Amino acid sequence: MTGSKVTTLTEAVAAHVRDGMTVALEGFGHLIPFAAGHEIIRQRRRDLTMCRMTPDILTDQLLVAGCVSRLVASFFASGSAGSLYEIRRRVEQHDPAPLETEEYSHYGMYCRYEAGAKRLPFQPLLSYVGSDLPALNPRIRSVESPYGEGRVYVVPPLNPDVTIVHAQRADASGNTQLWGITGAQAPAAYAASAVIVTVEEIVAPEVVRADPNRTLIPAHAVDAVVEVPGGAHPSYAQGCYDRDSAFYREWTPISRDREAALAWIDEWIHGTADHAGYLAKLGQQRWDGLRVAPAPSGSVSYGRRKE
Amino acid sequence: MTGSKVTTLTEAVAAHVRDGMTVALEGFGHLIPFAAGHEIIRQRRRDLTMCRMTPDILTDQLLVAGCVSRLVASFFASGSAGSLYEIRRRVEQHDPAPLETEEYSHYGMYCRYEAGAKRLPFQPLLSYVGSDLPALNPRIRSVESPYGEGRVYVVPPLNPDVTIVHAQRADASGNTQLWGITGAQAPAAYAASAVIVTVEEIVAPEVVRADPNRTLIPAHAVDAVVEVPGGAHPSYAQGCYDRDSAFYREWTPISRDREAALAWIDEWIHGTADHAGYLAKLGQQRWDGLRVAPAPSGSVSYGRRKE
Amino acid sequence: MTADSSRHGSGPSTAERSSAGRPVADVADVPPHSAEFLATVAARELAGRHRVFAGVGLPTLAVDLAKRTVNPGVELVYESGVVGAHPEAMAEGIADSVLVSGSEAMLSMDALFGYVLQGGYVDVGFLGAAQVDRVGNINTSVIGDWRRPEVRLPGSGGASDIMASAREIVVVLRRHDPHALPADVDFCTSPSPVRARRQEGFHQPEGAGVTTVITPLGILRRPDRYGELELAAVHPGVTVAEAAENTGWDLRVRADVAETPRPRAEDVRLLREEIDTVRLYLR
Amino acid sequence: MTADSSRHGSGPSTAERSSAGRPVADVADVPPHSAEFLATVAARELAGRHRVFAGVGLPTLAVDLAKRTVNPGVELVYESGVVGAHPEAMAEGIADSVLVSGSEAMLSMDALFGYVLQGGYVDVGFLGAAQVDRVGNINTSVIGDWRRPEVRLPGSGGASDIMASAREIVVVLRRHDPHALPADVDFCTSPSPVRARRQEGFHQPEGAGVTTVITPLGILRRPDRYGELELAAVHPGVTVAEAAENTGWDLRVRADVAETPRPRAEDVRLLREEIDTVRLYLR
Repeated sequence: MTGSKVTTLTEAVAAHVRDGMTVALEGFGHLIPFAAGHEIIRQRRRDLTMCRMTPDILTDQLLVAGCVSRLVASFFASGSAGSLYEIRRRVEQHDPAPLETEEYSHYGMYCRYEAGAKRLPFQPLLSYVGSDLPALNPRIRSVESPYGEGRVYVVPPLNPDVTIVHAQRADASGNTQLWGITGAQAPAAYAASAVIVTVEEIVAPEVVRADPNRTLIPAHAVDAVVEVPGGAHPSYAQGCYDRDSAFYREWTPISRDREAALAWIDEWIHGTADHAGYLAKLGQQRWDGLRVAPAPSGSVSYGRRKE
Repeated sequence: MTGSKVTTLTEAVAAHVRDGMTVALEGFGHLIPFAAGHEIIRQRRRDLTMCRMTPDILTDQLLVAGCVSRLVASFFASGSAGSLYEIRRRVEQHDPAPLETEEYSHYGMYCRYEAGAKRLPFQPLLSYVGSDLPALNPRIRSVESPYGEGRVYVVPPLNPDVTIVHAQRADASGNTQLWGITGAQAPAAYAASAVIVTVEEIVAPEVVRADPNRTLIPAHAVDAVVEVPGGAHPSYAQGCYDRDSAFYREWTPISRDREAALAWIDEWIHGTADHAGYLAKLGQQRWDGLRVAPAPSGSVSYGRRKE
Repeated sequence: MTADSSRHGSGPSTAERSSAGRPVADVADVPPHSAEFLATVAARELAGRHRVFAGVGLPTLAVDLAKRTVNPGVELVYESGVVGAHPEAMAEGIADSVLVSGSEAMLSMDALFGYVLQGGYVDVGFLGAAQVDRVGNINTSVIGDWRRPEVRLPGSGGASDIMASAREIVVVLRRHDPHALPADVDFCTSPSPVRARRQEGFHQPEGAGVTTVITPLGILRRPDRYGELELAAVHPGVTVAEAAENTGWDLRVRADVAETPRPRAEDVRLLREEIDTVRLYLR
Repeated sequence: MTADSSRHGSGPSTAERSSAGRPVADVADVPPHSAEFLATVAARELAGRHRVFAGVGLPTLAVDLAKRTVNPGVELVYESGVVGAHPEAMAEGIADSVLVSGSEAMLSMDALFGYVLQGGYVDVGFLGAAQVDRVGNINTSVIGDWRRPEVRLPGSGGASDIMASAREIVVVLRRHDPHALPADVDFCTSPSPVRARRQEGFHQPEGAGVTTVITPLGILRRPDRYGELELAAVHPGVTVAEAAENTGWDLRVRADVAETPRPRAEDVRLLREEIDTVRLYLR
């Protein structure tokens, strides 16, 4: 157990995210670290290499805001809600500038984080045989199996300068617990030089230690812990609040019109001091509509040795 | 969800474990499937290749009983309690017969299960550079990294014919939940052609589905589910009962004397009809001494969408 | 995500102007290009299958309908890690919280892609596509040149992983024309075993590739692992000639080519009144 | 398991006939070969270290003592997956339930060996050994020929994984003689960087290897990654000559060779009255 790493999002981003860095913001449809991404926009970081399996609206927004020059990803749309038009404009029309992209399948991208976390020179997977993907991504290579089953594709480690994730809870030293869809958060955190964790709630160490199997990112891998309730909006936090599907639908026409997207960034990000300000602007009524009813996991026992 | 796979241990072992098979019985110090191993002894299986990271007393017993001709493992002693003398006699004196062994480090063995579960031709790891282990185990090979960092050792997949694990609970279709030390159970199960799960308790599907993140082995990977309370004795089940450390100490002198060990097998395994009989013979008083006090994990919420 | 990425143009295609909202008095008013029709046809493909890896869009409707009709025991697996989903409401995406709550297992992505998918546990992978070609190669990446494409599609997501390891792949297309069904894809995101085999010396994936393509005109099937897609059925009101003309290669027609049975009124009712009550996919 | 595998003979060694059970009136009655003495010396090595990977036996005593004395913040990591253990009782092995209950994280073995260990998070790996040689190679596999060994030792367990990736390794030996400290090990289970370097063309492990060996006679240290073990300290009552004579190579003696400070009465009291109250390791 180490000392408290609790700080503000302003300070955490200022301390750990610098221009030109490779930054992973992970969360697979769930627990997407929107509040942290918005703070990167507020602090006007530039020339970032953004790593996200599913770029989602968050990446579209960071692109509109001019923070990102390079994208490492495995999906270039927004789940059920369709295109991310800023990404499409950058790629299809080089408007306002081309976007360098590095593309994988989901498992390829996941394996890059795994290799990064485990300091392996490469990780094999069964995908890509016959695909055009390796031809356009020279980082996807192949290795001959020394057991005689032929060649297999491999991906190299991905080691971000900083990884940012959002979770349901952590203690002050950074022991981080998440449930529901756990995505690439743990390997992306272990692969990085610095890790910022934003959480719905900072809890007492006793809460974490009552259920150690839920800790997916231990304190030793975490540099900053920030309590940011609602920090995944418009994505969701299992058990806390639901996805704001209306927001996802609303983003499509905004994203389609670059001026509208810039205006949105100005109004909602630069126009608010922090995530609390963003949520206040969103309004209590909208937030109430995202609340979920409780569905308890139930408790198991870990046992204590009797004296 | 599939139908019920609930059966008896007698039937499960009869149906899935046959002479000459490669059998993994996993559980890293915790949840060691002793009851299932004892049933293999009762059914007098022969010529098994036994896979266990830490052979433990269970393997010593299976060897004494004449079930095992080959051992794939990464540790050849019994944790804190010292030597496993049947293994030592077989290896050092070929008494009563030599024992073929295939040896890895813990992570090498774990990576074999991982490659087996993922149908990868090999899995790289950072161990073994400079070690004598690869020289005596031709299955440990090396691969040149296509990214220029030199060669790295790899291990091949391990795909048991049957994997047997013990867990705290499962539902009747085989969704298996375990907590505490989770060992190699999940990859060993996925790597196998057939899987037997013994559990402290078969619970309603609703119990499992209230906390899906605790399911480490889903029903689709499981062929037989058997309720065997106390099935890990003399190892332990976190939250249910503690390790019988006295038994571990008692095994050392038994194991040191082959006749005593044979007598123990006759009395405790062939002399009991099943695990319930074994536990009855052990006695309530001894069992009471292994009980642990409750230490609740606490409950989290998964949330339900409101209508 | 294995999204239904078939709509690469802007604006709704004809397929999207469906019959949703009308009463289910007469199933003859459910046209073959409608989501109701396609989802019903797709659902029937799941009869007898154990485990389905479902993407977003029509696959969501189809697996839900299959579970309520032809295959109550089908196990739904999602690339987000959900195994054995029992959603209380229709999922809006493969990472929807309703898929997680009450599911049988919530696995790590490593376990999902590594153990479940590569391990060979998925019987049917349900994918969308912008293009499927003659031998079942799938393009979900780009229309035109990759460096500066006409249309930047969603990319692989899990599709190329699923193609390699699911026992078979069913594709639902929202259009049937030579652009969506060309002789050769513009870009091969997820390769057929036919194409994989050409990469000599490589460990060949286990999956059989695309076995079935459901379109607004009919059903195409590949007879074996290395075969080409053939016309197996045409939807009511569609002629064999019409299907052939709208395909980008010289489409082989099976001798036993059939007419696709219409959805039952109950299928349409379930889709409209119980599954997609918010009209997310039924438009 | 990274067990304390130093006892490969049968019957207790002299080191095992320790002073346990007596009152802690005078720490001078705690001989250098006793578990109390060795554990105290080992505990001091952990001052200022963040994260320790602890094996069974003396390492268990040493990390517990260090946490209560020189390094209350030290994080205890076990190969069973436990991270940040806060045991309420002394652990009898690295998979003891008391290490799990109340720990900060219970990781999968893949995360523990892959992320934590290979990822470079372990500062000190605490290992036992049957033999440690001149450059810090460790043997925990066999004495004699591997095919039919004189003594079959426990094998690697996690040791060779830990050696490759922990920043440094501290070994505690229960005997100091030319068998335990030979010029070259009979079998190299866990290689020193000196030996790893000889395997040309291989990606070299990050770990510095064995930096410190604590024995019943003194403390040996390696000055750098590719150096050899030198005598850095002798225990009270032990001469430099005695240590050198009992070592299997021509032991270099540091110019600043010191006498090991004795355990404090409080160290011994903690070990006897609070840590190993059941006398599992203190015999």
